[in-house]
Amino acid sequence: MEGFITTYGFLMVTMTLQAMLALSLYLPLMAGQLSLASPGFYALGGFVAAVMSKSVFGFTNQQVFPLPLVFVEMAVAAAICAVVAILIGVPALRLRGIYLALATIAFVEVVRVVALNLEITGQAIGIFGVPQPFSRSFDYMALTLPMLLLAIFFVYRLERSRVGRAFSALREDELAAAAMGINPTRYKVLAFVMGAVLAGIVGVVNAHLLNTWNTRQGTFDVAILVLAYVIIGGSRTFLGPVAGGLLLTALPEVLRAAAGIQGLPAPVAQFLQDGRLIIFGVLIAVGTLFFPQGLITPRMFRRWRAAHPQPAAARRKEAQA
Amino acid sequence: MNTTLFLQQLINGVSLGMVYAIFALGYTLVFSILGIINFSHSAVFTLGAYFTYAFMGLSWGFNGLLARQSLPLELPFVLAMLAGGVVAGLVAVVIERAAFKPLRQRGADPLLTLVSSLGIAVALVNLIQFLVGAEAYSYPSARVLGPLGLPPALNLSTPEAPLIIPTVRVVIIFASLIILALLVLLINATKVGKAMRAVAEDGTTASLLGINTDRIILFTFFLSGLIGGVAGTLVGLSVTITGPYLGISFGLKGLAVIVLGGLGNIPGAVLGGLVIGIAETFAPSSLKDAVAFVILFLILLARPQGLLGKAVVQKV
Amino acid sequence: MSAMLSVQNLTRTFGGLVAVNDVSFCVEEGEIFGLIGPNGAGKTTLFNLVTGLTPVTSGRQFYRDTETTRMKPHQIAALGIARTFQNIRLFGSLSALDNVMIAQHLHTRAGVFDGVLSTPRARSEERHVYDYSMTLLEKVNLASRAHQEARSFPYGDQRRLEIARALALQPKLLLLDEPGAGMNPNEKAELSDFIRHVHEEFDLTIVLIEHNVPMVMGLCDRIAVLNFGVLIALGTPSAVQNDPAVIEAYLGD
Amino acid sequence: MRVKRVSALLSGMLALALGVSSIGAQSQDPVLIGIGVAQTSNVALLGQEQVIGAQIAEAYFNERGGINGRPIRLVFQDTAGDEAGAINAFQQLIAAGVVGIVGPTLSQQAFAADPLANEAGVPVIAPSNTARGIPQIGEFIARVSAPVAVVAPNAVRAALNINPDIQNVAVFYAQNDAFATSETGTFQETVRELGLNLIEPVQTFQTTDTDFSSQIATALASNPQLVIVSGLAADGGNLVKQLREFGYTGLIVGGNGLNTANIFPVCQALCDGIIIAQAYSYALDTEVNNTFREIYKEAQGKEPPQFSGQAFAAVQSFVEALIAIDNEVGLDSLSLPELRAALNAQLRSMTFDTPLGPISYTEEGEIVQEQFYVAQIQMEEDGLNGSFVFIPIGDEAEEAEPQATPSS
Amino acid sequence: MGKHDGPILKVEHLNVNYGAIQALRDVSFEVYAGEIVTLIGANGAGKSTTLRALSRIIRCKSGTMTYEGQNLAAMRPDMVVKAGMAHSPEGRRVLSRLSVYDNLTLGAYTRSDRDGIEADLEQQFKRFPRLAERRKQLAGTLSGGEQQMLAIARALMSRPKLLLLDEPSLGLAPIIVREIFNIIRELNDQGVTILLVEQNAQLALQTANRGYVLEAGAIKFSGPAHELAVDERVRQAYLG
Repeated sequence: MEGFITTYGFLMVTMTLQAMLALSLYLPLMAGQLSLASPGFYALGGFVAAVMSKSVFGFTNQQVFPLPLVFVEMAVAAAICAVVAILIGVPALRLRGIYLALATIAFVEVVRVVALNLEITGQAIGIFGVPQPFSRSFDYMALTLPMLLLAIFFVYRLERSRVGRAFSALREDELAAAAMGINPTRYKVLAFVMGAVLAGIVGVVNAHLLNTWNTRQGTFDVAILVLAYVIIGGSRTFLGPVAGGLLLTALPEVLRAAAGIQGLPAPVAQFLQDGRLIIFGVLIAVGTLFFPQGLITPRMFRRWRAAHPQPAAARRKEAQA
Repeated sequence: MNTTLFLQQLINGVSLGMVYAIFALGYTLVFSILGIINFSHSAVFTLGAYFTYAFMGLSWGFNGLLARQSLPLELPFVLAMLAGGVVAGLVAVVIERAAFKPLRQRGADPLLTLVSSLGIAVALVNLIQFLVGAEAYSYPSARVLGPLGLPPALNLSTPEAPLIIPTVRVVIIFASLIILALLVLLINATKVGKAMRAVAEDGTTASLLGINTDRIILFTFFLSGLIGGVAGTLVGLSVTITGPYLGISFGLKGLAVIVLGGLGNIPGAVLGGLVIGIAETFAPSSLKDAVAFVILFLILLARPQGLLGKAVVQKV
Repeated sequence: MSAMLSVQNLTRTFGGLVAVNDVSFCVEEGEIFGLIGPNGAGKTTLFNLVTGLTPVTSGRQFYRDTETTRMKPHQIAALGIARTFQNIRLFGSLSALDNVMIAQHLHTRAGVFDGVLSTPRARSEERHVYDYSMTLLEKVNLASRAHQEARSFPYGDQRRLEIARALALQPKLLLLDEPGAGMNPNEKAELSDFIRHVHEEFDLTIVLIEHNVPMVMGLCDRIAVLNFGVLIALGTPSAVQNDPAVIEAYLGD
Repeated sequence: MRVKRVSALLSGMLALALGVSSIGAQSQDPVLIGIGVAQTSNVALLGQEQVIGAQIAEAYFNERGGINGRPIRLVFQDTAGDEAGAINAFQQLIAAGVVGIVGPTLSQQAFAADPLANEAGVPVIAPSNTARGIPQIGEFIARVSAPVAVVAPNAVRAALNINPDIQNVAVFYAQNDAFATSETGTFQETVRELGLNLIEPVQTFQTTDTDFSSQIATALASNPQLVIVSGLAADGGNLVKQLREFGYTGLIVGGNGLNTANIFPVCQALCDGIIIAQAYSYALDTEVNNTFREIYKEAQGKEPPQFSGQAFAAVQSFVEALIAIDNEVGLDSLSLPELRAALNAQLRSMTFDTPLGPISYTEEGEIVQEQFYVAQIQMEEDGLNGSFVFIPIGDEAEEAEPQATPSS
Repeated sequence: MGKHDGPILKVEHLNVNYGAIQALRDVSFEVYAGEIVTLIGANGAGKSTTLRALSRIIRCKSGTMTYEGQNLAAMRPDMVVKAGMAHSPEGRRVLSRLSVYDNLTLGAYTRSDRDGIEADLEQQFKRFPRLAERRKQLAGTLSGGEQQMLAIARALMSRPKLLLLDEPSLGLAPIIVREIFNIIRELNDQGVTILLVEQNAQLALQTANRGYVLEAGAIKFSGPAHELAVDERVRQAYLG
């Protein structure tokens, strides 16, 4: 067990972080907006953490970085991301579909290029020697797992609240939603900002986890990968992106581990090792065929609710009280 | 900036823009018919370049499953390019049948198809590396431009104030124009081309006219793969086949190009390519990519449907 | 006595097509106002103009004393104008209950954190919204299927759900776009009763687009007839019914 | 991948597949050395060369009896091209019970993955990380790749030897590559120190770029006599090719990223004349290098590149240090953590006669390498094949070499 | 009449669902060669759905559809056209980004007799002189009436034996409507069998031989058109 945790601790923490990143893309999607800006805010958050921990707080990677300061970094990153998100979101969210996706990708590219040109972000080398609040990768779980659960709880409750309903309405039919008195711009920007803040916070943690941060972290490739998390996991419920993020992050490593299974014929082991990304790609393509609604669908929820009627009944009772 | 440099950069911008445009043509063609971004186009583009290499009878490097193998035939470059394009087109047809059609029949979200095509791109790129390694391959210049006795570059001006355009780029510009002309001719003047336009505008109506939409979609994929494969070869000729990621590096720019021009719009792809190509060329080198995307962003704010795209009127 | 809704010289063109051409009329408080005309006459476009979904090309429109000509749809909804749609625009993959709850957006205030933290305010709002939604669903006989996906409902039920959703907005002015489309005469008769009932109970002013002439004649206080975007007649049902221009335009021969 | 490897090392691979979980080392079990380099992604081009170098070392030393009769075995884990991939690969290697790790391929990956190995007490030798600050990551981190600050200036001096009239120098670098940005800093400093005129603004590109015409036109407008390119093989090669196509006839100095035969297919005949400083020369006439060169040529049909040589040297360092430990205390007497610590200490206390020439490591882990070289690419007529031809370096350069110390 | 003694088109117990909504319930009717048959009914009654089911662009849940003895349910939409049945859809659906000429030639997509197509083109231009004037214009720039003419002409280009016409009067000025209905009668005189869906019941019943009245997806009444036109129940439903 100890060996497993050491070996896969980093992977498990990364899985939780990627699941949150998937949620950050899911938030605007709740309001029907296909935004791929998450990696841009994620990059921004990472730079905030790297710069603050090294230059502002003056820690080196030889010292233990106090956890409360991580929360300070998160607050700063969240504030910056929120402001940037409003500045971009208000004009960009008039665009639809792929056009919006591309406009947000433009933001991701601009962040990347700006960071490549700035001294403070370390240009191509980035910022390394980011101090660690934990001594082992796995210990980050103490931070990231509650964060993930909190994010899940947040989105879960949000979906069932007034604001969440406004998002659903926009996603279903923007014109009808507007005719029902919902201000489309306001709620689209709100969803966009929430996604940005979450992505920024994930960036903060990831910069510490990776020891280093650079412009290769928030790119178009990441955007597409996170989109795959959401779509493969299922884009109609909050659990879809979480499942997608966890699974797709783990999959290449699972294939890597599979190559090491005892007793495999050598060519198979060799193919699993060298061709694991071929398998990864094929699984993504095949997965969409078998799960056209994503792995987790609202129907599964309904079925689950039908099998466990208590919560719904309790809710009704509560509502009628 | 003096006039010579300005003209030189303009030529550079146009030639870069044409490269973007031929990459984007196949991309936008599929979008026009299905309304889907086909990420596997990048991989088909790359495959085209590798197929051409194979058809020229050249042997693979020392890495990969096919190390030191070669095909027992030695086609001249132009024939190899066409053969490579045809095979790339067939790959696109297989992709449509295996990944796109089943999803279409299930009425899947277009985003799902996008992700599926992404999975195929990842698989193909890694398959290339698995088979022939990550190294660069090039078409020996002696067998390409050599037979024509062309110099590596043309000077359009005087030796004192040179205006230079590398011959390969002239070839690409002309080849792109030929491809574009053939494509426009095909689409506007042939029966199948008209059927493609009908399916692109309204698949249901097209089928009411007796058009087998399924077959037209298949043909469009073939055409997209063919153009993509030939484009990959041309780019491979210009900058060598730099590895399995050759096309992937065009993926993002290509997407920007077709969105800028208006999704599914063929002249739009060319215009978008030129706008981005020229903008990049005149931008400071350290901000090139950012400038291209800032322009994209601003143009989209002014024209949310792209430069030549048709505004979608929402029916209430 | 000011008019509830007044449109003045309202015009909307799409490209070369004049969909609504210099139309002026007033809807008085408390009346049921019919809007009829052949397909393509511009009735739905007129609704879209009034609710702000389509920008006005020229002319002005007022709700009571407020000019709404340049207002956004959600601002107009906030004034108390609700509508249904000709081709039913329910939030299809949401439950019937959610559809109705969403429409009470303007009458609730809970923000993101209220909702996530389930503050007392959010809870009490949710209770009220839930109760009121169920009441409305009961009125349209859909309460027993409140948790089903809206798109799974039969056509007629979808129409009624859309009306319930519009009522949830607690509007003063309700615009119904062909609420009886696709219903059989019995259902239509029921619908007429229902509209009359709603009109009374919620103290509403109603503007109704309907093809079904008997239904319109029986229900409306006044009727406006549009043909090719032009208002060709306005008056009581019997006056309109006998107007030769109307017979020519509407009955087609 | 790599059928050649499968066939040549089939038995080894089979053992690898069977042996991953058998960590507790028996005396005749092979000693495991981890190789964590990029076997996939767009960095795989470099990783491929490293894999080959390491494999040759494995075969070479096992042939010679391994570690006093006990064989070594390489454990490969693909780091791919990103930071998370490097960390995952390193974790796997550490868990597999390797005594030390050779890797990762990119400096950026090293900043992410090396701290883990350091924390776990596993010695790392970086085969190709040349950015500043790598050995300083921790006490267990060393590198066999000389930092750019030491190598790069030699090439500029060599260019001046060839053409003393150089005045204007245009510098190009891959802005998104850590190695290239480090290197260009050194190049630019060298240009200024030598009193040459550095053309501003310095032109940048991305490693994924294929078109450099805009940068070239801007730079050529200032009439350079020397162009210095820091990038990787594909982009660097294309830049050189396009420079020539646009009529540039002066000297070109390439950075370490261009130091591979992989640029030959890219710029073909136009590669001719590129001057590249070398940390490795296949022409070095020592027993170990001659053997290495022979095996490499046998398998690959071309001269070994620096990346392969460095990977070989890294494996060799581990092996010889292990032999020294075995001679002193016996490998079996040490637990795995003790062995790793001992290995790390041993690495820093001896000299290795590698294909790179005699090398040693400072206490910090920086390489001390005695010989550097400058080569000029010479292409054959057909543009298909070429070679690195070594040329003499100026006198000042020779003086500078022995003080090859860390730059920060 | 046709080569079959029975009806050219026979529909039995047709059921169609849109998602969970049943759009057609047990619809049965038949059309004999040479007839004009009309389906009338309110918006959403299932008239267009019936035509769409016939031309195979929507799926049927159950029932049989036979055209000249061939099972329509086994055909793709393009095969239906080839078999001789053309459909001029609701809302005209001209291909607005193509020229009038291209729209018409696409109507003959299933044919390869070049001369025949040429001749038919000329015939359409003669029948609809306004289209001839605008043959190079994009179809999207035509007026509503011209688009309707184009839609009919396009359907005729496949030389159908049976023409399905969906709401040809939709949104058109009365004078144009009259013109179009004259053409419909003319076509019928020339031997084209017509299945007409129309909301303007009066007009449809004046033109047709027989009619079926659809209500909420089911057929309520049927009979000779002149009888339906004076049927009190139909009058009540439509005219009040």
